[in-house]
Amino acid sequence: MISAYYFGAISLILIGLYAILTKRNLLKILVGLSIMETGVNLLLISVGYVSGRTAPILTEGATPQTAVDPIPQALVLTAIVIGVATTALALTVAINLYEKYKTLDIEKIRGLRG
Amino acid sequence: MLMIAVKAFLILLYATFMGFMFMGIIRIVTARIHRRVGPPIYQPILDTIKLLSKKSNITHGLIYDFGVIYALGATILALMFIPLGGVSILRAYGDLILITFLLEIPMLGIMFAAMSSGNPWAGLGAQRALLTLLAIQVPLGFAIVALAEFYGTFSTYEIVMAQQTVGWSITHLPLLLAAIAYDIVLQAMFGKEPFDIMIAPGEISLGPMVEFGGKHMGILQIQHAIALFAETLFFSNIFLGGAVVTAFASPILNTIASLAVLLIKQLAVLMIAIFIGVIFPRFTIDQAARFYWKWPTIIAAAGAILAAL
Amino acid sequence: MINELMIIIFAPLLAGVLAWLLDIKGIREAIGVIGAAIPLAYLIQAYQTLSTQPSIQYSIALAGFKFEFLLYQINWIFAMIAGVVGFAAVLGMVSTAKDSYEWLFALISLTGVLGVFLADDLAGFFIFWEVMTFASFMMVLKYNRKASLKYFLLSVFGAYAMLIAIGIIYAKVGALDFATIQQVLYQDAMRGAFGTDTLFSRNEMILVFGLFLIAFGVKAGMFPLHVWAPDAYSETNQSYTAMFSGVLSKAGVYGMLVIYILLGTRLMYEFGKFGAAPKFGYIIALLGGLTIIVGGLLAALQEDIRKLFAYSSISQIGYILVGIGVGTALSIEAAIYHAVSHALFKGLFFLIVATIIYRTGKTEFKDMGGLAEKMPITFAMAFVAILSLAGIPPLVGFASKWLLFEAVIHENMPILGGMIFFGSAIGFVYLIRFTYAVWFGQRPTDLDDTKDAPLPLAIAMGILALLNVVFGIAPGLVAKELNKIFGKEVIGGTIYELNLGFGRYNGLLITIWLVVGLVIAAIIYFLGAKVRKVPVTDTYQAGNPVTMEYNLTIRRNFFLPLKETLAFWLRISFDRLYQDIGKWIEDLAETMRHYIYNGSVQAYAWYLAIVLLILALWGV
Amino acid sequence: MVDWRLFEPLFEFARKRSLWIVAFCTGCGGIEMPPLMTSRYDLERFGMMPNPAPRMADLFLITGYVTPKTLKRIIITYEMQPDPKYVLAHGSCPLNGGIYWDAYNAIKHLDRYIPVDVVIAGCMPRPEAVMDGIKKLMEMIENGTADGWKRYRENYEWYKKNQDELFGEGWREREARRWIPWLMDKKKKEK
Amino acid sequence: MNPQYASLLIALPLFSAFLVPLIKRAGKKVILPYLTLVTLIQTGIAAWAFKEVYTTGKPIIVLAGGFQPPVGINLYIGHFAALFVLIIAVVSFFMTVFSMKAIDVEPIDKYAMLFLLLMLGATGMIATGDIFNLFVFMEITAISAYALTGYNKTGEASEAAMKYIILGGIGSSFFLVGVALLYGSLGTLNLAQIAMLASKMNPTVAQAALALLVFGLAVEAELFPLNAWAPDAYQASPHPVTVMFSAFVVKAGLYAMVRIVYLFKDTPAFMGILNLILILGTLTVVIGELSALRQTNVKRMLAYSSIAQIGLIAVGFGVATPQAVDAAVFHMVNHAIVKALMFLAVGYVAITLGCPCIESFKGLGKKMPLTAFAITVGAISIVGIPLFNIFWSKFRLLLAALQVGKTGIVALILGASLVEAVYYFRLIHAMWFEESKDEKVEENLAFSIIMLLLVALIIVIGVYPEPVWNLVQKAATDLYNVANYIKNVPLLGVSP
Repeated sequence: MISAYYFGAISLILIGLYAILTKRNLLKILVGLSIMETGVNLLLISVGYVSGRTAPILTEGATPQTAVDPIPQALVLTAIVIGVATTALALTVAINLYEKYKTLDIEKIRGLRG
Repeated sequence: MLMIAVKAFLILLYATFMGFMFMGIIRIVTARIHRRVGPPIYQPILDTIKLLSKKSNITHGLIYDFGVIYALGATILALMFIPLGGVSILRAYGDLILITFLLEIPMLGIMFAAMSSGNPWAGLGAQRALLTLLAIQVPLGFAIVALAEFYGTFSTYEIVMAQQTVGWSITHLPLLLAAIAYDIVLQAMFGKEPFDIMIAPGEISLGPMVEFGGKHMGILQIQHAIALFAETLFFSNIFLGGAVVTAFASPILNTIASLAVLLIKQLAVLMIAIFIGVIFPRFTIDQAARFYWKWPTIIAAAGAILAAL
Repeated sequence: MINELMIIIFAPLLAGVLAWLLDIKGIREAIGVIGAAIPLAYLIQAYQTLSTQPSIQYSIALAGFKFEFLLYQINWIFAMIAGVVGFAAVLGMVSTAKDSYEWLFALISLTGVLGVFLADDLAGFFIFWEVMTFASFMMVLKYNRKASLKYFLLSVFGAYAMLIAIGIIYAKVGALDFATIQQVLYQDAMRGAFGTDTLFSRNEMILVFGLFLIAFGVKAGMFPLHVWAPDAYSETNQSYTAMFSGVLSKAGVYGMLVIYILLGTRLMYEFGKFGAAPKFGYIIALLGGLTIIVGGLLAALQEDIRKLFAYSSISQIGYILVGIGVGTALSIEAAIYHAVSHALFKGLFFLIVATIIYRTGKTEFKDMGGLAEKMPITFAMAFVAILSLAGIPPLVGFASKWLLFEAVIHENMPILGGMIFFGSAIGFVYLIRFTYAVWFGQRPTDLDDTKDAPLPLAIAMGILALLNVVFGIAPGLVAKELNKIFGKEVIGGTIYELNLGFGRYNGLLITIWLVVGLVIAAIIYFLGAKVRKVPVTDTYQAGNPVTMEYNLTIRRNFFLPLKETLAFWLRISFDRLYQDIGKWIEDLAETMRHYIYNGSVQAYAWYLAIVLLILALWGV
Repeated sequence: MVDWRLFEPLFEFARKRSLWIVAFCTGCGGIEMPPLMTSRYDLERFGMMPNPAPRMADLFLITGYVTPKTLKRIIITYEMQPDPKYVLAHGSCPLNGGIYWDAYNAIKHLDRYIPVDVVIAGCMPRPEAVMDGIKKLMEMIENGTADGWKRYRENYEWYKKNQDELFGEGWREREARRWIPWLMDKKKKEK
Repeated sequence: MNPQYASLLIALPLFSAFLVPLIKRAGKKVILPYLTLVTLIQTGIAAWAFKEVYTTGKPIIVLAGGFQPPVGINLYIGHFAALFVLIIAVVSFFMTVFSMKAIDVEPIDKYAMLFLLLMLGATGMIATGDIFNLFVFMEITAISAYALTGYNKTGEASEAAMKYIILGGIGSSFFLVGVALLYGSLGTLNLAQIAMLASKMNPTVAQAALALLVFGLAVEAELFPLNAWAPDAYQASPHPVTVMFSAFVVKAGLYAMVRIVYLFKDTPAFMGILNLILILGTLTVVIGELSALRQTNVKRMLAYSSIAQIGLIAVGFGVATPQAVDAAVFHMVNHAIVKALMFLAVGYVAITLGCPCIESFKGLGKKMPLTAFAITVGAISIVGIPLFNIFWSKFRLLLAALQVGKTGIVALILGASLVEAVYYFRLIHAMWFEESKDEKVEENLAFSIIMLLLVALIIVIGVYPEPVWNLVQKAATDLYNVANYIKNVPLLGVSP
């Protein structure tokens, strides 16, 4: 069962990577990046997941024995925040780029080279 | 001290006289080959006296005078180091390399004098003379190397003494090769055809000599005479066994005999040079260089390598 | 902490920095001269010390290294060369140096070369080597970018080769000081001789030797690594070139000796002997012989006075390499003797060139001529230098060359013998070219008011010329010091005489008889009628009247026939080869850069993906 | 000092027996030189030797007609020879113009411009005649009457006047400069 | 003072960064002086920590919230971190001074914030003792770096920033995967504990994790071919930021990489990873130097040169003998000094004369003698001339590499150094010996002082490297001696 999560996570990472490597549109690349991050986050979560347990929130009846490992979840929260920040920044830059180059085709944004 | 001075003076006198005779012989033999009568044998002496007695001389500056004097002085110096039968003064220091150098440096004096005149022919002649020197140096060097390696010593006198026991140098194959190469070199050292492009008279008006006249030329005649004597003497000593005569009881007789023996050998060397010189036309300078860097070099190098083995 | 060796090494550096910082005309010259004089004074003083004790030692710990300095007989001689010629060159610079920049780097390079000579461990050796290279490079950079870069690249190439060799030795031996390395390698050779496994394999030995050969060969200007020398020697302050060529190139020669000292036994064991010479030495000697020929021939074909002497330097260094390569005690002594005499006469030559350029502002032969009348003192110096270089007895050039000839030929080395004979003739050839074009013949009218050498240059030239004559007449003075290296009488004889057993040379005797000959000739000369001085226009031009507007001197292509004879060989140029390689690398770099950093972020992402892929494959 | 007069006869003998020739070989006279020097007549018997450079030559051989252009060269070359020097004019042309007696551009009297010691008449003089002239010159040298070089020195003013009359003042300088524009032009073309 | 105050190193820039909007109300002119003040205080704290560490000889362990690791996150300010935090602070301080002249694009308050965050991130990366915390600091550094790269808002700047974002994003993602793998198999995130448990880990997983971590950090540390963003970012970012990139941001990444790799010293994966680093490092040196060869933009040239030098440091760490690590750390310090000087001077020239292209540098010796002198000293130093600081580290590094028989690699590196010499000396020649018509420019006093200070440092270290060498040795031991590291961190449940 757990391998399904891993499989899913790795698929997401690869899909993201695929998007980055093949799509020429900048926005699509950024989407790919986001997908990849999601995949990584999923992987991280899966690492701490124990089959059949609940979320590690201190509620009625929840003991450390019934909860999954809380640390990955904390980590993922941070990672998500970071991912959002990155994406936001990237989109800002993308807007800027579009203003300057009038295109989002990554093959045409090649002012700096050599 | 006085003895040495007298001895040196006598050697000098003998060498000069014989040198003039050699020059005369060259002219006579050349004339005979041309089927001419030719001048008397003392003609070079007359020429020299005439040149020295000129009543007006010109100079182009201090170096012009000094170069000429230096040439003669250096030739005399070289002469003193070459064993002359039993009478040479400095033969103990008669090092092969030293003599080879000393025989070349008079030319430096002449070049200095010639070039300081500022005549373009002289410059051209100097250039040709130097390139000839460069060309002959390779076979010459190998020949000397062969000698030194064969005998294991650099002392000319010891080489002469060694030849008294092992026979003349030219009877040994390596040294025979060296001698052949050296003889070809000698042709250029004498300034005879086919290697006399440096003083080509018709083309560059005697090259380095063009500006010399009067007493400068006279001194150079003396220098030429002594050099001719010294060069043939050197060759006779190192390749033809020199002359160590001990047959007579009196040292004076021995000396005279050895001088006579040497004279015969020197004349033989000279004759070869004359014959070659008379029957060959001139090489241009690059032809001469190519020639020297080909056959004589190969011969001499073969000799040197054989001697080294 | 303060030790005379330290003062010897660092006095020039300190003086250079001071002169540079103060930068007041007059004072900086004084500081510079003092800075060069101090090492000389201490070295002379060290002579006294060395006669009572074998060596003077000094060590300093820095950055985890312990730098050892040791002054003993061999490097005392080399350091004296540096001291004397360096001092003369610095004196010359008083006249010719234009700004404090030159003082700084000239003196730093003096420090560098002294450090190289005195260092007793490889780290110090390397560091001072770099200092020397760098400082001399900066001297050239000021004058010519291309020449300096060529010099620097080849030098640093050599230095890096040395660094790798040092590293290999360090890895195996674990120490950098000469004594330990020498000992370990000696033991290694012994071990090999007894059939046990050696520390260094054969290939490693070849590698180390090859790397050292490249390193020192570059500095010495050994064929085919000489290509920097003509440009670098000519494109800098010519007074400095006296030191550059006279002293700095000796660092390469000294390096070759260091090969002998450190690796000699081991290499000899590994490769055996060729005749009397060790095989590895024979390689050095053969390359040295080629250097003589190539340098000499190219010197004869130069049109620029500075280049001529640059090539001449290369050629002369060839002799030294031949001597070192043959590797007998005698030949090494001869080589060091020639190093001394080369430093003396080539230093003198470059000072003369500096004077000429300083006074006339011309460097090419075509613009010069007839200066002998206008610069008699300089010409007198040049005369001494010419005779010395051409190997005319009784000057020092002949004494050393003679020793070298005897040493090489006595060991039955016919090929090398032929090479050095050729070299001495080619020496004549290019010197006459220089003499003819600069001193004699017609003087261009714009040089009519040329003055003679300025005082500092004249003094500097005087010192060197005097030494040329003294060491020539009394060659035993040098031979005595050389004998101390081996601790036995390799070169016999007295102060005036060199006696090898199979050859003798007496400087004094030759001088006396030369004087006798000159007197006889002079008597004949003075008995003749008086002479009248005529101008250069009154020469025989087939009867044509000429004026000074006519060109009466062969100004260009003096040795044209030689050029034609050598046309085939002259087409081969290592300089061009290296330049092509350099250009090729640059083009490659350019292409590669445009392909790799092509600006597309997607391509960059691909790089990442490929690395990931490789990592994945490599992990499995 | 040594009294050199004592050796004067020896010197005279040497001068007589060692005449080195610098030859001015224009005109038909030049063709007479080869037989003179080669095996048929062999002048070297007398120690004579052709010589391309005037500095070491004694005898100046003028072997044909002289024009103003060549005369300039002759004068310059003559002045280059060291004393004592002798001039042997060869054939009628230098003597009196010969067949060019009325030519507008030939020198009729060479001895107006340089001193001539011996003149051999004839058009052309045969080698025997030339040898005779040389013999004559030798005799003159021995008895001291071949004193052209002294005359030239003593009467330089007169010779100079004649030369200047013919060529104009400062002719050497002018003659030298004449070629400079041409040379410069050539230099430019080479560049 | 209580060593726990060292947490101020992190806290101060963080809070000051969030104070910037408040300060902005007092007027825009106050912001940069405020920045200077903060960095000055930071320098003071760093100096204090430095003194503390080097006098006591013991690292400062800061426990966040008083929890003992591995439960709590700890900061580990050992010898290396103390040294580097000081360098970061000092360079940042210099750069704030520089920013006053160099930054004229709005919004200046954002610049100040990002600046502080960049400093914070780098400090954190070096000081932290927790791998996820490391990730967070790395992301802080990265995001502020992205933003600062694009700060000029020109097309080029945005492009460079975008490249940086995409590549950095991929890198950090995989880093996180690596962290996940580590955590999955070891159950801890504390570096010391990871080191302790490393040898018990499944080798394959360890190798995979390590490879991914190295991959992620190599993007930050500019190892070829993961460094494609670097030249663009260096070229396009504001000049002070370039200095910071070169002087410490990259080095922080490298440090993190090496720290993590060395934790796995006892695992079978270690040698493989070292080889990887060696290969990447060598490639970086060679390609970096070759790429710099024909650059006409001096800043870009320096960027490539900087990349190459980082490669050299990586080679040093890859050799991983104590001598090599000593040398590599020494090189890090030297390179930080020299590149700070170079980028500062070049940036100054670019500001004054309009562009960092080679034309501006022609005749610079006449126009701006002091700046030209500073660049010259820097260039000479980088090329590796004795009597200048980099010589010692380079020399040591190569000797160390040769000592373990990496002759081929050394030969390649030396070949690349030759190339380096070429372009630097072309620059020097252009500055001093080529003519230009422009007139002399008055040089700013503050910059002159900074440049002279750095020049003096270069020469002093070059002539007498002893003190710095001793510091560096301690720092390197801190990095290399993992056992000591484990011992120093008071792990819960592990008796010391």
